[in-house]
Amino acid sequence: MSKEAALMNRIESLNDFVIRFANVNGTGSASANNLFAKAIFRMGIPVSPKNIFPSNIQGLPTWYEVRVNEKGYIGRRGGIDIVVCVNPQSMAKDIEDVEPGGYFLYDNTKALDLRMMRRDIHFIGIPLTEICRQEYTDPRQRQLFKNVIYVGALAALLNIEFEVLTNLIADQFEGKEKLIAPNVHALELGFNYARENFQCPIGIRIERRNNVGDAILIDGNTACGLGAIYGGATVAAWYPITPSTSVVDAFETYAKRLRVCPASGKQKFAIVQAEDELAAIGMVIGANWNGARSFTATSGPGISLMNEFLGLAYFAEIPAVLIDVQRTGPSTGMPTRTQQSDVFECAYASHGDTKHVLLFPSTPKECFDMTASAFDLTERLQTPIILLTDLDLGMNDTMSEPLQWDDARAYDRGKVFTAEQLEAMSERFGRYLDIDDDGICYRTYPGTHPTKGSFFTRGTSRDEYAVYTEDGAAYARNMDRLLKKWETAKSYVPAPEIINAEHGSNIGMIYFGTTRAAALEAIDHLHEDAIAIDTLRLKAFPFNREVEEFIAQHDTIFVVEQNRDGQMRSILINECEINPTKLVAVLNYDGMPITARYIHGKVADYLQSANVTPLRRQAGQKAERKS
Amino acid sequence: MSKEAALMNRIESLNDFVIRFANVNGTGSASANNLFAKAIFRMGIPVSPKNIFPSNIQGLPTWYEVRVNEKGYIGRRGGIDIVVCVNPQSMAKDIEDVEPGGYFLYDNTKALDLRMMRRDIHFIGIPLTEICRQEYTDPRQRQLFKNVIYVGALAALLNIEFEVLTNLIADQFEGKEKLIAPNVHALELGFNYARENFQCPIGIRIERRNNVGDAILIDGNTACGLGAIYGGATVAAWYPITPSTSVVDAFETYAKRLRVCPASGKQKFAIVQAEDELAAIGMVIGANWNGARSFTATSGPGISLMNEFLGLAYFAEIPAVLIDVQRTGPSTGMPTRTQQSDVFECAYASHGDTKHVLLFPSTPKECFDMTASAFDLTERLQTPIILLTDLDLGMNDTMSEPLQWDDARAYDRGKVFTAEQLEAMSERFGRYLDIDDDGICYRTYPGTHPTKGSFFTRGTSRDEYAVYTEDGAAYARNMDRLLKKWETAKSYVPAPEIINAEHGSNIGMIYFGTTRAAALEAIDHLHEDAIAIDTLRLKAFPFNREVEEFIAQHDTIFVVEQNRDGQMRSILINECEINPTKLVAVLNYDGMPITARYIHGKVADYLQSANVTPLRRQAGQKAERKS
Amino acid sequence: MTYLRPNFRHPDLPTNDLGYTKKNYEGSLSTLCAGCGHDSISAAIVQACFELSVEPHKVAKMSGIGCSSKTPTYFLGNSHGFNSVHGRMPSVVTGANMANRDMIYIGVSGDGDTASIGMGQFVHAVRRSLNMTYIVENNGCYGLTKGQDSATADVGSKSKKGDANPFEAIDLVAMALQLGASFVARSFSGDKEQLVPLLKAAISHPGFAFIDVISPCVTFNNNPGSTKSYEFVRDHLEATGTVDFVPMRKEITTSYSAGTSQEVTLHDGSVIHLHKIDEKLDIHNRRSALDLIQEYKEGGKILTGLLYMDKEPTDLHETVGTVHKPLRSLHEKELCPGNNVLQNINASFR
Amino acid sequence: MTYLRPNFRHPDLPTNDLGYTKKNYEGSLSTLCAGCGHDSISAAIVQACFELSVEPHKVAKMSGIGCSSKTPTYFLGNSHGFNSVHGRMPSVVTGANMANRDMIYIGVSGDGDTASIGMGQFVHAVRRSLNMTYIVENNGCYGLTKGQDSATADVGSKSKKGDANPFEAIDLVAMALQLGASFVARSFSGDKEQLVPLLKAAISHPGFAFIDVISPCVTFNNNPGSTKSYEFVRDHLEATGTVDFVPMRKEITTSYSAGTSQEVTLHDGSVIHLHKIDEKLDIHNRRSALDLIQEYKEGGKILTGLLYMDKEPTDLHETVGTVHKPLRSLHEKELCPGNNVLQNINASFR
Ligand SMILES: Cc1ncc(C[n+]2csc(CCOP(=O)(O)OP(=O)(O)O)c2C)c(N)n1
Ligand SMILES: Cc1ncc(C[n+]2csc(CCOP(=O)(O)OP(=O)(O)O)c2C)c(N)n1
Ligand code: SF4
Ligand code: SF4
Ligand SMILES: [Mg+2]
Ligand SMILES: [Mg+2]
Repeated sequence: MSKEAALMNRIESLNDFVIRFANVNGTGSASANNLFAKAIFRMGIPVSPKNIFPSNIQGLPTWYEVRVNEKGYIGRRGGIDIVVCVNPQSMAKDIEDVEPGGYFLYDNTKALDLRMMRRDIHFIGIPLTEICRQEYTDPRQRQLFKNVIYVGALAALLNIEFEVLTNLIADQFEGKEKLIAPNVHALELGFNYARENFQCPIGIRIERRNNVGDAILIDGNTACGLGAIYGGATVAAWYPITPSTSVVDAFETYAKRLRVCPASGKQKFAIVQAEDELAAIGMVIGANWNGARSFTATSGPGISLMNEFLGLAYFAEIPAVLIDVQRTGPSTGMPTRTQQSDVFECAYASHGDTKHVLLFPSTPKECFDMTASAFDLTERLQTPIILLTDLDLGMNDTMSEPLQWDDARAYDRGKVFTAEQLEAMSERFGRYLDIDDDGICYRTYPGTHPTKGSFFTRGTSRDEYAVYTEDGAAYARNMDRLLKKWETAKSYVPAPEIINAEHGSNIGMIYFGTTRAAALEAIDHLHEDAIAIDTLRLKAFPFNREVEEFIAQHDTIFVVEQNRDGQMRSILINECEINPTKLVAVLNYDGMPITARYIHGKVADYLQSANVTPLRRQAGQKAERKS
Repeated sequence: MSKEAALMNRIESLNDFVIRFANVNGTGSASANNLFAKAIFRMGIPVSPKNIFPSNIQGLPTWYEVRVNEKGYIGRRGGIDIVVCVNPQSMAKDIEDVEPGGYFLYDNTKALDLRMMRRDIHFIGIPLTEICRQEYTDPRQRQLFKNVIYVGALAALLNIEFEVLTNLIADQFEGKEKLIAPNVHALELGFNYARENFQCPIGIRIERRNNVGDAILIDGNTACGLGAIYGGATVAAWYPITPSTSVVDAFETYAKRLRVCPASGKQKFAIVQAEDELAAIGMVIGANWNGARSFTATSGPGISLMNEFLGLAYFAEIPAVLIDVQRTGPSTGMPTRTQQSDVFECAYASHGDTKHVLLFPSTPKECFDMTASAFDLTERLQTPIILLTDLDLGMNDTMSEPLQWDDARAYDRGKVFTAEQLEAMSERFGRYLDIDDDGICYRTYPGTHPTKGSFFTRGTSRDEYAVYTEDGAAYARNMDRLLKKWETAKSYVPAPEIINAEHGSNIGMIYFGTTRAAALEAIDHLHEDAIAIDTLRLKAFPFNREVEEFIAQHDTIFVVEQNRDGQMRSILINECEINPTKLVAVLNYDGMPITARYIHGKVADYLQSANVTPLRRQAGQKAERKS
Repeated sequence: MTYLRPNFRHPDLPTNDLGYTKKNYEGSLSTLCAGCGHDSISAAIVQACFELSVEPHKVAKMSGIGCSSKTPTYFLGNSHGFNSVHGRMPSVVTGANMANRDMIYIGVSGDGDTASIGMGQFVHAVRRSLNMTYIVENNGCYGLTKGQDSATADVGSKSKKGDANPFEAIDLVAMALQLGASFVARSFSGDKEQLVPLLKAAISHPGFAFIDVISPCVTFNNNPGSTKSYEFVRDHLEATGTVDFVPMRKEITTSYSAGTSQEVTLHDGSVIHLHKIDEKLDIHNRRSALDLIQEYKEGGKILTGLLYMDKEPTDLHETVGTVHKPLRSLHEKELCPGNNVLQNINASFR
Repeated sequence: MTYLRPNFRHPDLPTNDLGYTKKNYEGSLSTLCAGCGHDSISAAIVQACFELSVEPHKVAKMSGIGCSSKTPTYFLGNSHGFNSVHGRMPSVVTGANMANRDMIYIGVSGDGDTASIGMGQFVHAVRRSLNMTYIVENNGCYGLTKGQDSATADVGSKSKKGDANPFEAIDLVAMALQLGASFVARSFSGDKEQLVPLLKAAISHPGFAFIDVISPCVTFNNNPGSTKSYEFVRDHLEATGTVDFVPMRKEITTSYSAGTSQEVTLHDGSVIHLHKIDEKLDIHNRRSALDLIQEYKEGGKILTGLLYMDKEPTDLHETVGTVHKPLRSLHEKELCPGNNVLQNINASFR
């Protein structure tokens, strides 16, 4: 490091920093960058890598941002301490983005344009291209290993245990051993160059900890795919769309591993790549109607196209599981950026009076659990279940509790009359008779019984016996029963996660999905500012009583979400009949995952300007920590 | 009439009753029933005929309900005083439906089933079939004239001026004179039979009045079609669906009459029957993008299918006029029944953060005016305009002020740079530059200038110069500008119609569209009960300041709408940030047009149970009658 | 388990191999117009299923939206039915079929339902060679929405044949052939002798079987050249601008033998020329079938009968490679890998 | 009015009849993968428009969604462009065309955009004989979503030819021919000599002109039989489960003369056999064209060139009977009947 640099102040930190890799997409950087993140993870330090990639295949800037935080804050923090830049296109901006005192690692094979120089950050030049030119002949290998080399260099600069890296390589190339040596060699090239040319470590260091426990590092889409396997899905119909594609990819990968009949080699599942999303949801509805557990995964544009079918499924009461991995809308919007902006569209999808059950996972484990239980839920409620995740959770490796399955658990297929029950039945079968007075009626699978239990499913109005009718009273009865079913649903969906401040507070915060990590971190920071806030994380729509109580118990409630129009806030107001003045919107909608700093700032500013000083509840005044 | 009947009490009324015709569809009754309604209309008495038809083509029961009311109440009243039943299938129910003391006219060629007998209503048997059998040989004519005959009979029974009927026949068959005589003859057959066999008139009578002024009797869809002609629409793309089909039919009829170049015989319009609704809206967007005024008409299922394209038009800022003639949803629902249940779906159509401008016509005149001005509005705002009407208004002949067009009026094509302006321009053209700081930017038509003003329209994020971008800040700037445009829209859309009680009241009622007639009648009845209520009729979304003020000025506000979920109420709460407790939902959703009796009942009951006694405002306290 | 045969059976009625009477295959009363070709097709389906001795409840009746799509209510009352949304029947059947390969899927659609809004799904159902019988009740118009032209040829309207059809008509049979359907036929609603055997063959075919059935709409044959007696009424309706008069009609039936042509006069007096295919055609050769229908078309004739059949079609289940047991019947044990496996998966993410 | 020619023109660059240089027809920098066939097609479009001397701003560039649908940004920078939604380009062009019949409409789509989600709109655009040039940049996969198979034949993958293609591939050329397209051609992205003239002919054609251009996706040719040097990398990617490595490639070009066949080796070493049509084919006979492509297909060859052309197609505007002046240019006076007429209309409703 240059003397001058040594003089100026530099960021000093142990196991707590944000590093960003600036690459060109299509250059094979992803695997190298993963290597880096995983190594730190294996050193027992929480990490949260986020891919910031363009909507094209090759040649445009792509970033990989990794937050390292031994305290376990895995939301986005904001700000960048180290940039590793191997992309000339974005270099100027990448240099700007470094925090003062931060570090900028770049390929100095070509000298740096002096106009980009900053005196308040530390430049670390490594001749990556040159090294590769000397080491490799095949241009592809030159490009590919360039990435591995800078990871090696970082190992030296940040004190990453080299062995951890070599082990990772070994695991990664298991079965392709011939690839191990060259990769390790590339790591060494970088490692040694850094050792020889810089004073290592730099101000930012890694030191082994034991802070990840038995956590796993997995993306939400893979967890959803696994949830579908464990939830007993047999028919998947889909149409490719970023960022949901990897849900069905994962389902296929694991199904081929876990769902193939060893004897016949035949599949205990069927995946149909549909011609579009209308067909995909149609297939899902057809399969569920016929008694199979079936799902699809899509994103915003697909949801819009599925509107008509969703209305049919709601009205004809057909189960269906739909995973919406949200991206930045409206329209094609920013297909490779994240957002929580399909909430409204999904909650009330299709014309006429409709309401749909939504689930909001926050972690990969919840992606798994909620996907699996969505199949029970949809069959119990006989209405579509929409799982709302987003690009951030769906496509980024996220630290998560390990996945668990209770082998004692049995699928709940809901109210379905068997052949025996039909045979025993003396009265006439009525598909839409509300026998149990919970709004949920008994269905039959096609082909169950030769002469009993058959009925006609339709999107038109029908009476309790599924007979077509244009009688207004019969129509209204049916619509009212659907509302009753909606009430029943409130007790079936997962309850919210409520975390009250130590002694409780009169100020609350409501959030859901990927806002969780950043929100909890912000709450801690606010706490340091002596601002106590109770929090409620929504896990599902419709909202159950606990949500209404939480809102009733607080004077001011921040509703934090990642969309422009405060969609969840509106739904809370509508469905719980809340006075809007109580709910303060905190909105982030630039397509990047919301940061703790942003939430902290918004809340602090509001409380200051409104000079609200949060009261602590007296002890006893139900302040117990709920979860 | 039988002695016994003469003894019991019977409904006596002059120019104020409800009559219902019970027919089999496909038997040609519509024209005869129209004849009846029109005759009364021509006698200067307000009428409101409503068709209650099945979703099939032939052989099912169909009803035609006509309310005759010289006071001018043309909403549905509820209850039936006279039934004319020529449909054995529905006879039992039709008899039940007659109000005590009412009248039941039927074909007694076949004797009445005694079990259906009621002692509290008056049976009037006419051997329609028999008469036809004697008069006509062709079975088709027998069936067709049966209808004309009962109209003749009613003329005698109710004192309809026979000459009015014969004139109507003459007008109707102008150019097909040979048909006049047979029709008049059929009328006479019925007229004479009634005269000879019953004491005419019965208790219910018609007497000429002068209460319709220069009003016309026209259906809303025809008025919309005419509005499109006058509004300068040149491209119509559509897909058939009840109850919207007749909008484009009317547009075509009049366009062929008024928009054909006399010289070449060529059309100054193009109508494309699309392959589905996705294509229809796509064509409309393409045509508007290219500078033509273009529209489509559809109903619920079509709206669901248009979701994706509506999001594109919102985000890419392309004009489009869409007429949604609402029917009973969800899904296929009751395709031939009415409802106001697409409000939510239309207001927030498509994934992501979207809001759409809606117009709510209440009368045929408004269908005409709002359709015509929708083309100005959509080009000024560069966003889709959705006109929300419904089956009741769209397909039923409705009394309306005559249509007017101000020849001085000029189309407002919105902000479009001409070739000259572009030529004169020194700076770079920016399609999405908010030059006027109102959120609305300048567009150019394709092909305007060889080297200036071209831009790329897309559903993806772009900067002020329409260049593709994934920059979060640029994306957010654009989304914020769209909100600014939304604010601007509030001052462009039609203001609500506010009618305050004489001295004003602390109780208000908000309604829209076809609820108008019934609501105003209910208000009068409530007034008779000494309950004063101010009313506001919404004409558009977004809501402008007057709406917020009205809500602020009243303590309790009834929101009357024809859907299950109180969709408009929710939107009012969301958009105006209203405390929900203030807004009391009055909902009718059985597919039949809401009645004055229903509204009256709901409001009275609520006020009683909540024992709210409406305060009159002190004079001066802004109580002036707004409209 | 086995069940008692339906006990309401009349001893005197003829029964099939399963002991069912035709009644067991009937549906509820039709609400279509008297004389509608669609009703004749429903009757033929009942007849075919009865003769084939299929178990009524093992059939799933699927449709979109339209008069034609309403018909599943009017046959096979003991079968589950699904009247989905307009133009989307194929996708619903695809899902249903994937869920349970052991049932018979009869899809009923209209020319609007298939050739307009449903075109995409139709094409891809063919492409996947779904094991189903796909019937288009083709009347060349949108019946339920009151008679707009559809994208298929104006079937049975001679007067139209003269003046240039504004748009190229879509021949679904030709499309099905070209897209690789393994069973392709065309028939006429009124020709029971031809239609019933074709339906039996289609239902028995272990792949995608397509039948285009010309099925006149008695109500909306909006063509000028028309019989005297009807003119009066039409004038009347035109004048009053109402289209709510539907004269009672009889269904049109025809019967002619293979290799011969037949003129059929429709309700409005117009005539269509049907030619029943003879054994000469090699029904195992797509291209010759395509050529032949084109040839007859140019001669103003509609070729009817079985036009192409591939004896060993590949069903989508083979392509996908699913187990023989219906997927919907797989039990939890067969589907859920259990927690141990999951723990190993966890390990792979550390 | 007339305008000054763009002044940034270089005096030395060759100009066309309108005095434009090729620069005036270029677009912004492509963001597609190096060597993507689509870029070659963009270049051919630029060349064709330059040679045809079309006024750049009189062209409208329309597309759906996909790598192919992105390309309109990369050519004709002085034309308005519309990158609509996935599979719906045909409807948007239909509307645009109805609004202004005096412009040239070039629609660019992909095989996914057209043969899957867009199938219905494609079929009906053909049926309406819309006056436009419809280009499918056919790579047999979904490029932008990372290489899933599309519904068209797995273009250019020899190794695939052996093993039974799981699904009947859709041949858009055959469909266009059968549905009555008035201009149908097929070419290869790298064959400028054939593609440019075809584009010029298509753009000049006063009806629906369809060109299916085989356009290899250099990135997602997921087939095993592959060159050594690439294997190493693929293993690497498989192992790491990441697909973000795209080796730099050169565009594949070819050049061969009419009547001859040509082997073209693709990036992954696989080979396609193109046969350039010779004058023998009667390009005014649909059926012979259909037969011929089928014949070559059976011989494992892809027939390229102009396959069918109808010299006098009917444009949708003729069918609809619109005035010659573009509808969008009609003035209020020409459109609004005025209040007197309206009062007469009122009278008819009393
Ligand atoms: C999405 C949607 N669009 C339009 C309609 C209205 N609609 C009902 S049936 C029908 C056409 C029916 O034509 P076809 O399929 O030929 O059946 P047919 O009545 O002629 O037997 C239409 C357009 C609808 N139900 N749904
Ligand atoms: C409604 C909708 N569904 C899915 C997608 C995702 N998507 C974008 S491009 C594409 C396929 C592109 O394939 P193709 O048309 O062949 O173009 P290519 O990239 O191969 O050139 C898909 C499925 C989308 N944008 N919109
Ligand atoms: S309208 Fe036509 S298709 Fe529909 S039922 Fe009547 S005859 Fe049949
Ligand atoms: S992914 Fe394939 S189609 Fe897309 S740009 Fe790259 S090479 Fe071209
Ligand atoms: Mg039809
Ligand atoms: Mg492609």
